[in-house]
Amino acid sequence: MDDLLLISFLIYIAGIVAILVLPKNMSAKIAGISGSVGSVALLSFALHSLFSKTIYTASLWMIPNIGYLSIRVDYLSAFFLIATAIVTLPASIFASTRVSYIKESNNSFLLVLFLSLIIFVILVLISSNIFLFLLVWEVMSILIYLLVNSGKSERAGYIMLAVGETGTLAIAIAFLLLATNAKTLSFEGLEASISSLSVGMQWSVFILSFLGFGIKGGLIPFNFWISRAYSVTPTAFIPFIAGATLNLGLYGIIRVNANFLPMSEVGFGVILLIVGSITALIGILYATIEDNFKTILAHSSIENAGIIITAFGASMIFLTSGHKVAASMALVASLYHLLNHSVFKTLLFMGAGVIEDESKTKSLDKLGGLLKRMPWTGFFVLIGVLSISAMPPFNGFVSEWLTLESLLRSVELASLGVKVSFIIAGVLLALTAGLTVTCFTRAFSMSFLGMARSKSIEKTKEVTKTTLAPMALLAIVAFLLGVLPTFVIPTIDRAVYPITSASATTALVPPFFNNQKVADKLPSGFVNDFHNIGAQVGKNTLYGRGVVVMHRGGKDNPVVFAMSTSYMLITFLILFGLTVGLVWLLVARKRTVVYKTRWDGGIKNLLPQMTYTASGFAQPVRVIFSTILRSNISNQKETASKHFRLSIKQERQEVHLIDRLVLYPLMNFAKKLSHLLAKMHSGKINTYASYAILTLLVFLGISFYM
Amino acid sequence: MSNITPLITNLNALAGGLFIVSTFGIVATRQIKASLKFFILQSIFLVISAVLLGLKPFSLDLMAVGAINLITKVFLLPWLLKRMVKKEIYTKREITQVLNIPTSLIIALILTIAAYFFSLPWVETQNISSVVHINVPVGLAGLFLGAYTLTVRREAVPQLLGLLAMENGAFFAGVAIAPDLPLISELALAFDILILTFVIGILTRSVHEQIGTTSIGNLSKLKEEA
Amino acid sequence: MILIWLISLSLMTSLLSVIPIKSASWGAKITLLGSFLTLLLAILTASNILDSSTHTLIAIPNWIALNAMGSVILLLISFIYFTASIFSIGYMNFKDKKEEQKYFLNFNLFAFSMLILPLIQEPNTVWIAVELTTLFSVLLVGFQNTHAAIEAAWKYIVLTIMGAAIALLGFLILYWAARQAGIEHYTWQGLQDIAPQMSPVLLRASFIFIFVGFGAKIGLVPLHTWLPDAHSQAPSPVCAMLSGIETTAILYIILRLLPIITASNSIDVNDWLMIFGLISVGVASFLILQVKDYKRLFAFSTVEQMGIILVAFGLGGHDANLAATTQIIAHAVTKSFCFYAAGGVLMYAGTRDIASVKNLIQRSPLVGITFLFGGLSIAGAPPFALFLSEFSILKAGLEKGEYLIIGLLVTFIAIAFFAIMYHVSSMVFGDDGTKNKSSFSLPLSSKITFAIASLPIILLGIYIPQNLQNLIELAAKTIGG
Amino acid sequence: MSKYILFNILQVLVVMFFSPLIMGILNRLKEIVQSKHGPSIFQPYYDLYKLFHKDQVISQDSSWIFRITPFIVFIAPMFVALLIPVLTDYPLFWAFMDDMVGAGFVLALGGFFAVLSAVDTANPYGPMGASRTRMVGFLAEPVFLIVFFTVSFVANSTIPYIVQQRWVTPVSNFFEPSHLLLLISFVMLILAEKGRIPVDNPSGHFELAMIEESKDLEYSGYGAALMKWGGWMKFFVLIIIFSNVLLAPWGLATDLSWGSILLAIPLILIKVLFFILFLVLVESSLAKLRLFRISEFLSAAFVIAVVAMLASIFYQHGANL
Amino acid sequence: MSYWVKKGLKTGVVSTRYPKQEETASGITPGLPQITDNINSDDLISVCPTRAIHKTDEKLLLESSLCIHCYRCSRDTKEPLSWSEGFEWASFEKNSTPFSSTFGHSLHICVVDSGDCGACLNETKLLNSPLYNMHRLGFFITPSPRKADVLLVVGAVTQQMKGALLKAYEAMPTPKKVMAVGTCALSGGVFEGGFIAENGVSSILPVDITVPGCPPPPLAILHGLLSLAGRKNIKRGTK
Repeated sequence: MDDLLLISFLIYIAGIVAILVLPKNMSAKIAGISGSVGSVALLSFALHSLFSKTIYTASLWMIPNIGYLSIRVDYLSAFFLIATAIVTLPASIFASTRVSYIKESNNSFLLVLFLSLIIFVILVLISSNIFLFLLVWEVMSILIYLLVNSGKSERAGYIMLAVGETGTLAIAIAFLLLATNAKTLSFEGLEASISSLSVGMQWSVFILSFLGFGIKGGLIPFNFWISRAYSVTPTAFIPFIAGATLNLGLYGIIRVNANFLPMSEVGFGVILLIVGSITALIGILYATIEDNFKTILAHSSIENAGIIITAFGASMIFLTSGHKVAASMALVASLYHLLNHSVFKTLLFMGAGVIEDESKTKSLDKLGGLLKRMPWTGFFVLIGVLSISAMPPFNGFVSEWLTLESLLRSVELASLGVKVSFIIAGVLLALTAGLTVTCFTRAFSMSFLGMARSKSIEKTKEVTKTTLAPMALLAIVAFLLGVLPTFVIPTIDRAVYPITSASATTALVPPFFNNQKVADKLPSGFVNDFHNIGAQVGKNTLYGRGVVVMHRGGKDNPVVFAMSTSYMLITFLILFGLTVGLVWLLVARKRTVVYKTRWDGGIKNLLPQMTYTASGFAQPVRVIFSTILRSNISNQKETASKHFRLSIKQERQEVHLIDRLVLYPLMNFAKKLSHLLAKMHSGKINTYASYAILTLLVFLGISFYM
Repeated sequence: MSNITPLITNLNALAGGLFIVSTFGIVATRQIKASLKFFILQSIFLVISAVLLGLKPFSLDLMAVGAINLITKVFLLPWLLKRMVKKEIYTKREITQVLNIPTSLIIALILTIAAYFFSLPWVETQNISSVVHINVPVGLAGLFLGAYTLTVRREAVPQLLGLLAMENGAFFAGVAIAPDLPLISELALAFDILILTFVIGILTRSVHEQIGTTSIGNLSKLKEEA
Repeated sequence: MILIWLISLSLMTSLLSVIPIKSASWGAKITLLGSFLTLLLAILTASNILDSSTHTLIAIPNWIALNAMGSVILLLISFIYFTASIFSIGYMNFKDKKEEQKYFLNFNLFAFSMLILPLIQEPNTVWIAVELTTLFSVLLVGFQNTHAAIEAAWKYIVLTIMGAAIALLGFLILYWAARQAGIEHYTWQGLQDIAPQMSPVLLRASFIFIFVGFGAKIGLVPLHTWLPDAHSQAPSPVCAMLSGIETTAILYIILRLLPIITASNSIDVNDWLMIFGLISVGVASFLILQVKDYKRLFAFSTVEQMGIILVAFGLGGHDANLAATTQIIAHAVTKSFCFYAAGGVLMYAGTRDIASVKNLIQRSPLVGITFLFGGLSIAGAPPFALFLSEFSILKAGLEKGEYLIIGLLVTFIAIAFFAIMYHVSSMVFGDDGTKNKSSFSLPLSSKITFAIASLPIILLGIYIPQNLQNLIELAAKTIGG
Repeated sequence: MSKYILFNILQVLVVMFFSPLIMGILNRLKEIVQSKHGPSIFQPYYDLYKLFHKDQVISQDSSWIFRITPFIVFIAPMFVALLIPVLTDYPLFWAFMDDMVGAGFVLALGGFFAVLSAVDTANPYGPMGASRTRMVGFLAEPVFLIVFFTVSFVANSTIPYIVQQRWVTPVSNFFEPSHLLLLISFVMLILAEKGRIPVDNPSGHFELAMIEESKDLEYSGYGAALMKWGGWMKFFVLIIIFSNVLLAPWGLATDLSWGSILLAIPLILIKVLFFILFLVLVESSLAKLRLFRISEFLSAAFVIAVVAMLASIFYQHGANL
Repeated sequence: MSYWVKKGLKTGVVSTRYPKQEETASGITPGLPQITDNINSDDLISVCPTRAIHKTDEKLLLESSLCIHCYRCSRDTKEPLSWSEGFEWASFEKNSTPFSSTFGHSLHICVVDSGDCGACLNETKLLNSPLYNMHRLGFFITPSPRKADVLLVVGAVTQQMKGALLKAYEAMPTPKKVMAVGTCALSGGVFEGGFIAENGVSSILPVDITVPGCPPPPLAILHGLLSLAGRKNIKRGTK
């Protein structure tokens, strides 16, 4: 089974070679096939290594002074490989069908880049040598940069690349600090020598790695590249880039904190928690007011990264304070959300990209009524939207619920200060969750529902089946991840256990509810009190190892929280069926339904512009968060007849908070400094000569007094 | 080294003084031709110093240095310049300098004093040879003033003379501190200086042809920021 | 003996290239042949050095010899000499035969003057060779005979010769110090042997003069002012030589001086190197941000890279020296490639203005890709050679515990990356509103140059052959540590 | 076991069938305070009955989402009624399907579809109401979470059946400051969530000022009936959570007998009636807030909830020491 | 407990019990002119500005759908007409039936002001004042025609409002009824025959029940609604 990794690599490489060799009109198909088949191999490899509990290692060649470039697939890597493979499979099919929509480009070259990107994403996850890691990390960034720029917008790509480089350097320093301590560049070596890290070193490594990986992972304060880059990337590639590469930043943060730092400082967790939740809020805030579906999704990626990091931070805090089970739970929540985010974000980006391509408009204000024209796309996007808004029983709900519950577990902590940080994070996340619903109801309804707000929509048609298939696949996965948490959690738990050395499965999916007869291990009161609840009955009525996610507390408090999406789904379906059936039987069949024009208050001619726009929908958010958003109304223009105002035109400008606080000041500083230094080059040779003589004098002066 | 007579020492000191004075002349004259003449004077004092130091104990090396310098700098170089950039030397007059003459002279003076102070710790490493006490500060001053010439003069030829003055300064120190430099290096050095003059001559001509001025200091097409 | 061959070969090439033979592009052919043979000889030399027990080759005792570091430099010079002469063929457009002769004569002489630099053992003669590099290259800088080119050439010659004059005093003082200590053979090796006995005051003074004087030639801030002018005005192959190896070759002189200074304990030379290296890196990286000419961009990047190398040597210790040596190699091969790429862009666009070159990737994909490749590799992105060497430098620095220096260095490297990619990105991907692919195609020779020159950049980024590694190790040892 | 299931279904039925009555009483009482005779307390039943007998007119622009939304809005509170202690103080069959946090998400699902359907009609007023509902929604969300935090800190659980015991065992717990403050903020939340005065005027007829009502402006026939009924059930469920989980579980059936369960129904209704009375006083005394003052109202609720939580933390912290 | 709550509770319920008890308080209706047989007709016909009093087949008739309550017939004539005090004026149009009993206790009304002077609208508004309080009967005003059973039209249906009125009617689900309230809505009133408005609602919509009066008092409208809901038996229309 270990060969499967190699096989998947070979499939990807074969794809690249085939694209280069075979005629150009076949390249799309080849890319789709090799991308998806390779991913299947990868998925089976990763699942196998997770379930058979084998750690796959290999060494490549040696570089002097660096050591052997080695790769290793441990459980964490395997989990991330699963997440990557799940995204890669549909995304490569999608890319192959949509690549022809990129105008004026060498498509087969782009597909080669795409397949290489897949390879490098995998390499990032499996490399276990600092140098190799940084190398593939940055190559991956460059490949993304090239793919982003194939959308004809170099500034966004540039900013991404530049910030990414900052991140890479920060990571490099962090890793090198670790390596200096460990005297080796291999990950195993770093892991082995964590005990000798001084506190100062731990903090430097933490801050630097958090900064560096946070840039890729979309955390504040350096996430300004995401919205820029994602919104311009061609539809063909953005699902993969958004779904698979954002994870890598989070992978880095988890890897460093979980494996390379001794987890003795509670401050790391608190920082992760607070930064994560603030990131989430800022991300969703801007997503809510954005006008372009892709940009909305980009901001929402930031938000989800924030949620993931919040949960991870909670896990770190629990771990440092000795609550291992709670830590496992939070980490499961974090990784679960990461997996979910990959799935639904990929799905949504596919949908958003398809909308943009087919309707040829980027503005939500001009979309509308697409559901009738693209029913299936609309349906899949709706599933994505439901998932991302954490609506039960879809996957986003499970992980968001787990995250919130693990934040609520802060009751176990002793320190007041840490508790307060949990509360802050929880409140921010709750606000985020509320805004997410606002954001995505807006995004979905303004694009798919209501009436078409521009002419180009009228001609929009449903996309082909091959484009729909990946979306359908992801929608199904999103649904399954939602209703089968009892299968997913133990799987993730395999990756979590080595980190926290406590199983979340026994806590979250208690054996009491399994077919295994372990009821006698539990306090008898528990069994007696609760033997009539549905959860227990479910072990006989529903197939599976148990269906209820619940956390078991102490003896006096048997159940702390519980949730079962599969039960919810069944109950929901029963209720739905009953209601629909009854309504049909008793009422609906006797009544007629007439389709008439909308009720518009009797206006003579309701123009699309007069209906409520996406901008209007977001206006309350703008007003309430005006302190943060600072919309500037500028260029107000009025045209007036003699007596009446005929029209008012305003332009609204919103400079992103991060741009305002971080990016622009930095840019201005660099600009000013560079212009100041440029004055040095006056062009006059006399001046230049005077520099030389002054330098000489200064040097001599220094040496004179040395 | 040990038995340098006081006469030679004094003469050498005199040559040093005159060397500096002529360097001041290179820095501060308006006439390009006069500047060239001061350079020739400076070279002559360098030759005198070399010869003086080479007299006792007799050093063929230093004599050769004197001879080479005499030939190259006093005769060949002006000839070469005349051939290459005749027009500029004899017709042009440098109207403006970067700094006016009194100011530049004051700064030059300061540089000279600085040179003296900077060289103090070096000459103290060799307490016997008193010529070093003259030649090193004077040479350093020559170097400084040559460099300073480059910063204040805008015309092409005076800039070349500045460069050459710097080398002269280095040599002036060199005759005292490195009297037994291998002859081949000396020859090569001289050859080097001639090529330098030649190349700069070509460039000056190109400047004149292409740009129409020899006022190099006013050229600033290549710079950052419009 | 092989060293004598080497010298005479390049001298012969120069002379042969002026022979007025009617044959088309005679000079180019002979130069190509000569440079190729030089490269072979250089490789042979390197392998000889590896094989020899003392790891030095001596042709004429006390005059001409070569150590491992010199061999590394020699390899670089001959490699870039070779690639530059291929690139010259398609790139240069000569008006007449005379101009061609002039070009190749100067070109070969320039190469010659650099080739002898690592070979000469007598420091004063080295100074002359350095002066010769300027004198032979200045006409190449002004070769295009435009206002800007001549101005650049003037600044180049005046400022570097000024530096050389300052360095001359330094060499004389060095000699003085050596004499005081009673040196036997005035060679690098001799100096090194006698270093502990030399007067610290004089050594310090001589170091300062040489450092400042040659600093002008290397392009240390604030003596670098001529560098962007000269490197932007010279023809691209010459730029490759100037930026790629001339700076490196001069740096080699300072590197030869280092063990002497260190041994005498007269000055904390490491601090000097680090501080002034850092100033160079910092100023240059900010300056790149505002350039408007893409050749100036690479020129400033040379200043930055030289700064990095100095910092690396300043860190001291075996690892740092090793990393710095690798950085020298990586920089030379990368920078020369960058200038070839810039030459490609210039051939295509006919302008050096960044703002008027856009959308290369579509207008002329090959030019665009090579330029992007050059930009990324010089900016230090993996998997290219500079990444590996910069990584090693950081590693060495952190192991030394120089957190502040490394922190600043990393910041500046990042800024340089932003700056370089800012311009490169806009040129390669920037939208110019047009869609059509232009009919421009690069000459074959340029394509070959790109292929050859890019090879070491990629290779050295992910893999270093054992032989080369041994050579680098030996080279690093010559500096000490 | 069958009793567990039946009782659980009974809870749903109680919520289903008594929620209109509660609304009828509330409306009647409000009008009485205004010196009016007021509609019959069974008026909601009349309305539903009538609506089920009407045909539907649906906007041509709308899609299937518009048509399924009433069912989801209708089901969501029924679903929650399965989870919470409406009649019993012991967990019933579906009790552990979800906890309070999850229940919040389930209710949000209904709101989610309501918002979508409001836009789906292409009606100019629907999206406006939807947007404002969402505003209230996301502002209420943090308050909810603070409430959950407090509950979790105090009861170490978010399962409603477990939480309800905490406040009365021992009875002194009832008078904890955190408890009372929590109740206040939860009432404010109910007002906001269900669009009561001062957040929204449920009996206003001016489209531009509507929040809650404008979302289902387009519904007719049984669609409208389900929407309305679902809304009333949500209101009832929230009141039940307030009175049975957060206030006190008094009057709930404690054993598994039909007698006690049937007795619990009137007791619960009386409890709810008290709440209704209180609500009438509140609603009659206050004026509707301007739209963007709602955030201030909710931030007041937030502050109260935070104080409640801090009180609970310090209380517990003190107890641990 | 605020002032309003106290005041409301102190005042007690003031609503009328109209359909159950006869409402006879003074001032609740202006009444309608009463045609008696022994009256000098010519004077009356000439003084009536809207031809509400007119002669058909030599018989003096009062067309209540035209009367604008100008009181000229009781003020400017030598023999003033006496006015009746009643308000139960509503009458069904031909072929119109009240709602089935399903709607008896729940009737939602969509009010459309199709261009009235404000009087009828004001009276309609008063329907839910504490005195009349139509909610007690299960009658509610709804802003959305989708939920309305009754389209209550006031005003003469100006050209500008015609489309809106039709749209509102279209938007209502069946079963639905139209109720025209006030003289203008019934016949166009003073605008009859003008270019600005239609001649009443019936010219564009099938009116089911009419309530004459200019304006009709709230109780008259309430009576009309009760009739529509089938809770009050009234006469058939004559047209």
